[in-house]
Amino acid sequence: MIVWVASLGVLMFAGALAVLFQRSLRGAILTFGIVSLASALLFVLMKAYDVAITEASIGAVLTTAVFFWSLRRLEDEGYEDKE
Amino acid sequence: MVQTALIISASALVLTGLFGVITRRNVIRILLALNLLETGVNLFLVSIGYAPGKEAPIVTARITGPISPFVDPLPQALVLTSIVIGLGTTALALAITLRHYRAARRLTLEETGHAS
Amino acid sequence: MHHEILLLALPIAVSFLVPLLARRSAAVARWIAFLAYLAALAYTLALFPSVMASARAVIVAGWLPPLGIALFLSPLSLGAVALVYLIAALTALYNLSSPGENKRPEGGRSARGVALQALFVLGGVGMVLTADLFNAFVFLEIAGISAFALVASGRPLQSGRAAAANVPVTSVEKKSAAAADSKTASAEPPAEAAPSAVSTSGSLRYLVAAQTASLFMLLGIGLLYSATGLLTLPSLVSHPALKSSFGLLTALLLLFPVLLETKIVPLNFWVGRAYAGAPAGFAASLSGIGATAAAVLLLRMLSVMGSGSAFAGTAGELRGVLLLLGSLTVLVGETAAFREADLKKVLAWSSAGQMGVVLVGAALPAGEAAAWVLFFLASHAVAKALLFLLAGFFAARAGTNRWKAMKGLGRLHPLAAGMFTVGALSLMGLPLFAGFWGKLGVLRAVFSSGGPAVLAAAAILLGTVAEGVYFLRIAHSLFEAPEAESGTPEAEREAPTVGSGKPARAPVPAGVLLPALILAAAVLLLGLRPSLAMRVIAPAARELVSPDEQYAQKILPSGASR
Amino acid sequence: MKTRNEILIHLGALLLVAALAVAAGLAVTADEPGLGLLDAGVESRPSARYVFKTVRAAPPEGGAVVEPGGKGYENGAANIVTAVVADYRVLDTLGEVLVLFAAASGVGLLIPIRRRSAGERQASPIVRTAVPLIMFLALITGAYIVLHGHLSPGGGFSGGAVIASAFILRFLAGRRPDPRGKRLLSALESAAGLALLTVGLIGLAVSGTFFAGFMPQGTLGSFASGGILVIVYTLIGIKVAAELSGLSADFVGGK
Repeated sequence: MIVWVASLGVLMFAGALAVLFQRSLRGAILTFGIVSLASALLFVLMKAYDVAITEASIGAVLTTAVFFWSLRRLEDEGYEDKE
Repeated sequence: MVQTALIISASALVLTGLFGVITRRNVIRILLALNLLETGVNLFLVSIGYAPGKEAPIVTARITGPISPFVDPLPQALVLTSIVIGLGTTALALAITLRHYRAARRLTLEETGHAS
Repeated sequence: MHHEILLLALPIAVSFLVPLLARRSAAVARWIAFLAYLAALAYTLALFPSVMASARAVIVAGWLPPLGIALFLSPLSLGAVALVYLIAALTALYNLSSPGENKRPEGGRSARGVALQALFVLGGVGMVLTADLFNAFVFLEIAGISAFALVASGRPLQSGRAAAANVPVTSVEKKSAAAADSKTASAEPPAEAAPSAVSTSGSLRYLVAAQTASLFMLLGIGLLYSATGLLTLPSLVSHPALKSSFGLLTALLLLFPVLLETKIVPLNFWVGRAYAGAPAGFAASLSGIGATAAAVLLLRMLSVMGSGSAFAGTAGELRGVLLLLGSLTVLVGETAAFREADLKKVLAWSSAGQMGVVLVGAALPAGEAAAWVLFFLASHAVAKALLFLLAGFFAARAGTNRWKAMKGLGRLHPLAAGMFTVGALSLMGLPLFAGFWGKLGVLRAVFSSGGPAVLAAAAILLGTVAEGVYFLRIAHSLFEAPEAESGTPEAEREAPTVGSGKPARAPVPAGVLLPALILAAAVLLLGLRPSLAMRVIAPAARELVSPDEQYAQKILPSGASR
Repeated sequence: MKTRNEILIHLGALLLVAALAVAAGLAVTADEPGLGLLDAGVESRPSARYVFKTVRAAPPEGGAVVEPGGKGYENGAANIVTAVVADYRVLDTLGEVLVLFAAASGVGLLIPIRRRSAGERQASPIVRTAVPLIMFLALITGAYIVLHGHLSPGGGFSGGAVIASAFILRFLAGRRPDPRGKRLLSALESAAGLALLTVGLIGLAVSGTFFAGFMPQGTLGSFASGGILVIVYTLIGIKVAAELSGLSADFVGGK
């Protein structure tokens, strides 16, 4: 259990730093989705199944989807994401 | 021991998120950092209720006695609310960001030149 | 039968009904909201006699605190609810025919805008009534999210464009405006008009700051829960003490969002642009309802943290920190207001300065100034709402928010400018006006408590001087004759001013005049006869001074604080 | 090419965050007298009374017993978290539904009308044929999660999100949301909200407090348990599903 928690913690911290410092915005949003899923997994480890389902379905999927839609609409209006 | 590891990883997310909110210029990245901060706070709240060796708070077998065999259900209920509030705020912020881009053609919030 | 929950149920019903019923016409939505706030105000006043006799808890879903959520009806909370509904009703009246700069049915005046304003009022009322910390967090979020949306919906003044004239509506035109509204308030977003970058960037900065603060409050709730296992505020009054440094960290984290909403340094960097971007009607409720409700919640939490046993170890340091923050806020707020050219920003920073005085009064030991702090808060809410409504009117007529360009409007509308001056004088704290008693009381208490507090008193006096200068400067320019440098001013005045598409000389619409008259009358009444309000404020202050027998024991079932 | 003040801001932020971390760390680990972090151990917290369903009545002398099939509990839900969210602390959940409602109407009010770029790719035939099947599965799963919130993990919020994802799939498959559909969704959303409020007011009229239970709690573990909790959470599920679909429709942009 402690091994899982420690590794997920490190993964999420690295993911969080990647979200802030990644060049491409699209990549940052994707990384954020991964960090959210990792936190949903951590909730499962903490026996918080209700929270895990909600975090996965709302926190990871819908929040990331809304970010991607917004990025797509910004690109429609001429915003270039520096890949 | 597990609880300290949980609290440390939650605090790491909180601090990274806070650093991101303060330093990023691009609004989308600030909102991403805000969501990281929120995920960190949610992890911290649930880890407050966690105790090793306890089960998920769903009654599937007979439970007795004053000592609860479950992890604490209350922080989980609070985090359920906090996650949905996070989605609502992020969706609204992104809609305002699209509106901001339509008005100012850029994704930063510096002082705008023209008077209102 | 705990029917007082209707104080919350009414705005919820409005927010659900309005998008459903008012699909066709936004005017119907605005009328529903206005009548609902009047009904709520009447209901609140009807509750007063029984609540003044004995404060009581309103149980939700049948579960007693500390495990269930309870609202608390007391002179303080009910008085604040009455103030919130009064300002909500007057702002709704203003929106009925507001000459506000965003005449298109966007912003606060479309059906969705009315629903969002109902939710903002609900957040204010809930924040004041609830006795549960997490519940207060949820109501702060409701008020916050509707405020972000409404601030972002502000439109630039149609200066220089003969867009759909924001025709101030006299009765004759009301039908045509309603007809115009119904055509454009159809389901899909109305025809695209350029959004204002100030409103969107102001709203985004406000959103990010307020959300960060709310998440820090959630951290504080987590820390408090991990140490005490409780979320209800009253049970902290008689709870075993927390470690002093842990208690200070938890207390400051819990106070984060209310300090931000009451515009305390260093959390008030968002104030200027958010208020400038907000539609005029909503700027009045943002400072009249939002800041006031947050201040009442702040006072409630400080009274528990100041004299409750759970935070016994940290009360001294906490008071020191808050006294310092209050004095800094007065100085920062007043100097910022002094330098601003945009009238709404002046008013926003001035209310930040006033909230600094509230915090200084609240941070005094044993809450000697509690009664005067509440009086000051009430008079600020009324006067500031008055000034924001009139600022919206003047901005619409002058076509810009810069008060220098509003020169001479006072000569065309002496009554409106006169009421503006009444509000300004009350905020400065001159005798005969409401603000005088509050400021005097707070200063007297600050001086009598001696020690470092005297520095705070100096800051308040400096602030008053700055207020005097910039308020009189604005009032003077309103009444000044428009100088002749721009062609023949008279002729120019005759031509429809670009901003409102309506000759500046046109009479003040009823929707502006009535709320302004009521608010100005309230300011004068409070100034001449403060004892009227003291009947409610004195018991409310007792509640803050002794939270144990006036607050905790009235909510928690007999002695069950665990 | 970072400008000088950008570096300054970064350093300042780093210092501030480090100072906050150190101050919080010291405050939490200080060994002064009094209560600190995690001092109210998980089992001795008052929230154990939610688990043993002794919030209203004190536990019987032999110690509280809760088991599947048991009757006469103050709250018949097997999932304690759902009991806390939808019954013991229902005002929080009502507030949260309002936050989502404010967000959805805020987005509807503020989002600019989409100017479509030329390169709008058509959904590939594979997606267009697979989506109806996946939608069906998502709707079934979502409905199950919403309806069984009081028995197994899940509930109105997560179930509503899963149902909304079914509608979102429809947008991705190229069928753009039409204004009539959006009007229907927002009418459904307001109707579900009003129904929720009515349930609360019925509780007020019948049992004296807002959202008080007015239905039998049933046997723990069976579907018909938890009194009005099932109704409350189902209405929340419908409202959340309608809101999130409407929200996504606004972001995806109309025809």
